[in-house]
Amino acid sequence: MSENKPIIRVGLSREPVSLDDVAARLARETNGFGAGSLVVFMGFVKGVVGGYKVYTLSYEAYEDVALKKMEEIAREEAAKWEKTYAIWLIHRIGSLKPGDPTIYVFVVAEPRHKAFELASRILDRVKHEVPIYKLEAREDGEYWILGDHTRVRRGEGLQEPEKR
Amino acid sequence: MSENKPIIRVGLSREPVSLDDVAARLARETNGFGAGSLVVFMGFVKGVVGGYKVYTLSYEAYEDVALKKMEEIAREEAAKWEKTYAIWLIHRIGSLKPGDPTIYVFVVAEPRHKAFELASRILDRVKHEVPIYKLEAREDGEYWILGDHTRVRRGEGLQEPEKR
Amino acid sequence: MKVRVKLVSLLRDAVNGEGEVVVEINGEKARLRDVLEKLYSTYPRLKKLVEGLGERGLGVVYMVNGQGAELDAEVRDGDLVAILPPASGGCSFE
Amino acid sequence: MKVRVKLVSLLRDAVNGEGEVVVEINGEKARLRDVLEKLYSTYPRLKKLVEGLGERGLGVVYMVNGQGAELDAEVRDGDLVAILPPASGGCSFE
Repeated sequence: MSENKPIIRVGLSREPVSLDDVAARLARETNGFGAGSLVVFMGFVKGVVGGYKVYTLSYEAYEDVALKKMEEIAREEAAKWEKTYAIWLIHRIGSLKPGDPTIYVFVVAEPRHKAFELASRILDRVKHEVPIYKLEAREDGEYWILGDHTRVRRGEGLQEPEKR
Repeated sequence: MSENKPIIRVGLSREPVSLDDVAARLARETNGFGAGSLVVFMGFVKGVVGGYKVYTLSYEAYEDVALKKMEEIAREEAAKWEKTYAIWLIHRIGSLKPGDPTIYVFVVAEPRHKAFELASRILDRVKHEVPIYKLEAREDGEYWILGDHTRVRRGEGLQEPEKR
Repeated sequence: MKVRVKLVSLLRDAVNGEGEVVVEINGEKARLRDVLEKLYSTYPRLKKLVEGLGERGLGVVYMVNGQGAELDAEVRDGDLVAILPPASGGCSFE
Repeated sequence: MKVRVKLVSLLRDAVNGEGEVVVEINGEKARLRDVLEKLYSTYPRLKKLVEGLGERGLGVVYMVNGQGAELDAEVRDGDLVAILPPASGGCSFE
């Protein structure tokens, strides 16, 4: 058995990713080190937000910095726990419809509760620290989403949507 | 929008399951209720346990009771959190090789940290409460696995494996 | 009366690999403990295993027709008894 | 000297939808604040937006060539400046 060196991969993708391909590959590449737990988070576009129907959610990234930051998060989190075998992060960019996948976080780690903990923390960090931006087009207009909760109506200064 | 009634499905399967099919289906069926977070746990056979190479891991279930118990766990956990949109549990049975998937837990819930929490708790409950049994064939012999940590050498009373 | 007894995992090995054995008892009904006693008299190795598991905190669970049952539960002709060790990756299910 | 400034999200809307604008300044180097001042004089709506975001606790982050930078950072001909609002689903990145 050679020493465990975690698999770290990050990407921005205009296309959906095959969970089956990534899962099979990670299981194949990590089981020999004693790994047996894969946690996947897949975000997808909500069809309804705040009572309004959503048409599209468009993602853009400040790409170089986004990729660098995603890799940094993955490396830092992998380094915190020895039995981390793989971290694979993919963020979608482009215009997506309700139900379309938006982000994928794959973590192989032991024991299983650590894999959940890592995936959850990595996801939070990606959402907060990576320069990726959303424009939500919904039945009451188009909104830029900023920070955790702020929506700003497109083209009208800093006006927020009406609550429904 | 009709009222959210969580999707609950459980199964025992001799074949691997397509994560892509299940994920796409759950995203399609739940985004209209405002869901956007899917957590998947996929267990897979470890290639090495306790320093010994693993050849196969064979699962058998006391099937009727196993399915009933899995459904009970899914329903109980879904009932604990209103914004639970889907719980889908599949346990493999049969003889599996290192890297082969052994169990799948799919949870759609909001917010995302709740989806992680539910998936983790459901997984623990399935592992502890569902009558499913493992026989591990590895380079130092065949072992029945019982409870959380006990291995009993096949055909020799209650002899445990030697530590390596 | 005849009762089927389902055995899994290492308990099945102790009855020569049969997943299900039939226990015959005189009369129309019996207590679960009588069924087990009869079974154990045929398969003393099974009895030893069940006791050994109990000593290690891996006590078995008994079921009659898919429901958890105590030793004094009533068992009738045609019933299905199961003796289940703790799940692999767990401790109890009832 | 010429500096490229990258703008995303609602800040891009405030410069007529251009993802990248070029700012020209006399001399061979400048402070980041001088570049921004020049940029804001061309696009007063951008300035108002950046200030408005700051007032809401959504302060922007400045970058020079992909590294976080303070207002008195040195900027040279050909450098790439970015003005980044908080990520969607987050608050800061540095």
